[in-house]
Amino acid sequence: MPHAFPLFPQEASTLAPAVDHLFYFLTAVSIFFSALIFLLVFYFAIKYRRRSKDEPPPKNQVINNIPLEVMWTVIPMILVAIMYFWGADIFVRSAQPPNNAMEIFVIGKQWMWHVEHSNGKREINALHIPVNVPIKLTMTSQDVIHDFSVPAFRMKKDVLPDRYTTEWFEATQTGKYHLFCDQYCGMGHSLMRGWVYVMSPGDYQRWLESGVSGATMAAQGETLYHQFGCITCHGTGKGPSFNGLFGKTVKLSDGQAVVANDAYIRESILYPTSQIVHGYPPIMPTFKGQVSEEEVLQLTAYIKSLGSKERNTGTP
Amino acid sequence: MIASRRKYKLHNSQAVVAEQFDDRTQQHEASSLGMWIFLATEIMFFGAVLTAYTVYRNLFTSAFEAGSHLLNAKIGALNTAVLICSSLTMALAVHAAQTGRRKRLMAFLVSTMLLGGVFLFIKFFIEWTHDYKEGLAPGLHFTYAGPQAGHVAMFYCFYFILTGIHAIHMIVGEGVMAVLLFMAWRGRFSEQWYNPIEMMGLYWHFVDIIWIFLFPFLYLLGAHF
Amino acid sequence: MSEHIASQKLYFIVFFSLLCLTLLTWRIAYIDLGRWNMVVALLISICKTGLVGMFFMHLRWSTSMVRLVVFAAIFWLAIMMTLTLGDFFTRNAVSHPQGWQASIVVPQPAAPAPPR
Amino acid sequence: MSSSEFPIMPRVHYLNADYGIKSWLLTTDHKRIAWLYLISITFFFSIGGVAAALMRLNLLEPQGMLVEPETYNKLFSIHGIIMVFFFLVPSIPAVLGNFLIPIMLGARDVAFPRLNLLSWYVFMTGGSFVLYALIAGGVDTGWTFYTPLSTLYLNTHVMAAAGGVFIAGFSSILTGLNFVVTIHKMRAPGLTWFRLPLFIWAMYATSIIFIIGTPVVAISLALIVIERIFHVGIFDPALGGDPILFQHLFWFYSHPAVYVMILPSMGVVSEIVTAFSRKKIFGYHFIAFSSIAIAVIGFLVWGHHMFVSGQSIYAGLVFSALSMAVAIPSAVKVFNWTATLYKGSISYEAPMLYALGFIGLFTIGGLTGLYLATTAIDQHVHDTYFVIAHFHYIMVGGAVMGYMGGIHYWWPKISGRLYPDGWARVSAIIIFVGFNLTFFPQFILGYLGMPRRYAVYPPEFQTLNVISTAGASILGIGYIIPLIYFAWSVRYGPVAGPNPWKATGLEWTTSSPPPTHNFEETPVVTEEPYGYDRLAEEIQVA
Repeated sequence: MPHAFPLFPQEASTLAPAVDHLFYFLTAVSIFFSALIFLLVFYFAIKYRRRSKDEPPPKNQVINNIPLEVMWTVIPMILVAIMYFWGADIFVRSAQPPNNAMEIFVIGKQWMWHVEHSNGKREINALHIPVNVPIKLTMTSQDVIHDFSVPAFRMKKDVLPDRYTTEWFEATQTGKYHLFCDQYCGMGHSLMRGWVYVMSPGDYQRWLESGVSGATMAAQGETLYHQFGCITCHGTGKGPSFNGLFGKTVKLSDGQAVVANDAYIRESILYPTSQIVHGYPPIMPTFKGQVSEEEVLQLTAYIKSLGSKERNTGTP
Repeated sequence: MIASRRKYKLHNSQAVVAEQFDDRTQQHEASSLGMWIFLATEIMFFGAVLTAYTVYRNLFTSAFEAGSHLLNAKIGALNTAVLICSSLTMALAVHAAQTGRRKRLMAFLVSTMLLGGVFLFIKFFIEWTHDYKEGLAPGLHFTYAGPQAGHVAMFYCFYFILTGIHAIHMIVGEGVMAVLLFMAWRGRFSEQWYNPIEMMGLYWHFVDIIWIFLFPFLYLLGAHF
Repeated sequence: MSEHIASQKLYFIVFFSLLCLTLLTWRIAYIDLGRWNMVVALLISICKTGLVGMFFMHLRWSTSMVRLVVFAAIFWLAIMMTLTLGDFFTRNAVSHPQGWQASIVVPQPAAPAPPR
Repeated sequence: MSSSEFPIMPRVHYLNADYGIKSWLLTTDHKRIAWLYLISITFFFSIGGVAAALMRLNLLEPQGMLVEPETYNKLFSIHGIIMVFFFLVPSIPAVLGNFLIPIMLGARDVAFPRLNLLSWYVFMTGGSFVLYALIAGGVDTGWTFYTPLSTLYLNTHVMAAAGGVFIAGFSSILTGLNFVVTIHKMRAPGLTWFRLPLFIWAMYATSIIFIIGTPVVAISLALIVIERIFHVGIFDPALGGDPILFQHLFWFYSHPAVYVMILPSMGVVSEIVTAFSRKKIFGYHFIAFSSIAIAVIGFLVWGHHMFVSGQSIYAGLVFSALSMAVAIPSAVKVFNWTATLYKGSISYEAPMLYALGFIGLFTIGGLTGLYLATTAIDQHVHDTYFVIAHFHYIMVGGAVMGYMGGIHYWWPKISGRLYPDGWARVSAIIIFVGFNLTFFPQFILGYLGMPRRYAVYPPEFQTLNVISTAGASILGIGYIIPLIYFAWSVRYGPVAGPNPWKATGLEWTTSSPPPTHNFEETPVVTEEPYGYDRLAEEIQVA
């Protein structure tokens, strides 16, 4: 459809109507005030136009009116307060992924999106998701800052190097939607685009199982666990065990306590000396440069599979 | 609406008051206010780096402490004392200018410059040279291999940037002071007009204050026992 | 000229106080006060700055305008530090209740997951 | 507009007081320095404008009509860097501010004339660095210089461009310092704070932002240069640095920089609206203090550029609330200008058309700012064309309209001559129409989701992009016409006389062009500004 001419984006997530309702409110306020100002300016400009070149300046000029000043200070204040709380309410909920969300991993690199599903299925510049299921994206970048934006879902979040960011949404309509990189990331920025395919759960299941070459992410992580020799320490008690680790609070040697989440595991693999678990010597070498971001995600998935049996990570 | 009150005076023969000003008080207040505003921009200038420093110091506390331990706090304290001495001589130089004693002014300017020179000498040839040899200069020669080497490198980045900008300010100050010394020698200053000396004093004390903060931030981070 | 001429004796008193404070801050760094080491060091720095500013830089005898400039600079520096650090300190705070389920931003007829 | 007697040029004025290239390049006269700035920023504006034209042409087709994405990236970077740092920031302060502040204060010059000249040289040095970066092959960081892209991944002339902005920053600092001291210490006898024209209040607020903000952006760009030279990791995530910290430091200046652009325009509009409705300004104190309020609150809102950047959501919420707060003083100003028109005696010379255009466009720009301050909506429209449209409404619809209005209003004072008012009105209307046609469709594009800085885009966005490009070509014509008639008027324009608009204010009491030291005698001020009501009584008595 090369010359279709849309004026309003599709609403395809639970978030979209909420954002749009707020958008309508702001637009109504904006139109009201723009119209007010425009009409007043036009009306005054015509009514009080200078009728002759030598017309003297008007007499008895009104130059102050405190009630008026108070009115046009207070009314905008009330309006922006409504906008703020309404917006903040949606923002806070849209920022926190629910616990029952299905997790998908996204890696941005110049200039493509690399997506990995928990059963090990991968795709490039495309994201297949089931409809009516909350999806949580755990995202990181291999190089510069990107931004994973799906306008039809009214959602976007920057994707940063050396850090995980998350965004979540729940699609409400099957279909094919734009996926953009919204943060300028160098030469091919405008080519870093793709599609989000929202499918019915059955279709999604079929898609997910078709053409999966190998193991799930957790299984691939287990292979890496042996391959990189993690087992020689973490499987023998020389280093902390991974069983039941994920989601627990870990006490560190400097007295601090941290929650073992994705970011913690990633940091421990790449910068092992920065957070030493209490009671263990700092002997682990860094794996920075040896494992890719993708492999870190697989190792994390493996550790998760050991420790979060009681909680469903989301695969439907 | 507008009446004429005073004719503006053209060039004052002694060049004590520049032509855009009405009198000496106005000129003095303007230059002092201008100098203070300039110092306010300097506060923001250093403040931005210190903000970045504070952020990282809180993120990587132990690495920053480890980095700080490798610095010699004794030399840092010595340099602080040197700079405080130079501040005193600068204050006395301003005093000499205010009371119109040319020889005293020149003597104190020279001693301020010498003390500043001592500070820079210690900085360049004792501290930085030592840090470089020890492999603590990120980007040039960094060989630190202890835990969290990357974050220790970050500490040294800030160490060099902060002390570097400070040293640049010192060098600029020394240069301007040399000009002022020349002017004093030519007898350009009097009890009537010593604005440049006073402004120089403000600048020099400000550079001193920056160091007063850098010293604990960089050298005394964490405990030294 | 109208501006104040401070006595040289005062300069020397300030100078010796500054030296003493430097010695003090250096010695205290070798005593373990836990987290308070940095606080004490900073407090001493602020005292020293006050002395230099008040007496060497003649703030004590300055116009209120000059003092306002100093205050403004510190005020804006504080804004920059507070708001920037505010981001970093709250970045990892968990705000949502543990175990909250698919957020129904718009009420959904069929909740995708059973409540806990 | 002129009166019965034929005005004549004064025999000696600042333009003919001295001739020769040295008398211009080494001048310490604030009026001549204003000319130096006027010519240099017009030059920079045309470079930025050409870049914008090429971008708009490229976007005629979804695959990019003209250039490769690489070149497109360089075009929008140079457009942003030049327009922001070398046109908008110095535009009104360095040209009109330099020319008018001493005259409006009844002073002979700014407090530090030599510093004033130095600041122009510093500005030009920074400008030549950026021009070097442009000629040597361009730079493609975008004007925001985000790390780690700018530090680790680009091989273009980032250092020259960042260095140029760093240097030009000191020019802003010197200008701001000079203005604050001048306004504090150089006011004519009787000119108390509440007798100051509102333009002065606006310039005072602007100068505060220059002084406080510019050092921060200067040092953060310096840190980028250091990071590139020494390969150290201040903002490099691989070494533990945090790229978001750079964004904090960058926006700490660069958001208030928006107020640097808009506040002077607000000052200009306050002057024009009163002069052409021959009425005292409505709510003087409210307009004056809202300028200061904008300067202060403007420093608290920078985080709204970072709602989706990975900043803490709590910080996001705080910044959102503070950003909402800055809308209030802006709204107060708009209402007060509108109320000033009430029962005035309104005429429509070109400056007034620009001022009325400003009020309308700034209203739209300001209101759409609320969308971006609202966290949930910003999450959708952030980094899309909605943002582009919003800030062009503020910066072009606001700042440039104000600048054009100001130049038209004070041109008789600056040059001593009039321009053809008919042509000026036509071009003001062309600019207004062209501007709206260019940028209004971009609001729709943005809400549809078209990201900014895209050289190629999905085909369904084409129609709106074509409309936008069509508008841009109209806008371009609107900017070329004034260039021609101003150049013509310097030599051939009819002589203006000291007060062609019959306006109040000290600048209209001296001759046009003013003498080198602005006034024959130091004026004494005895009443509040905009005394049109008293003028009415005088005429009645006479």
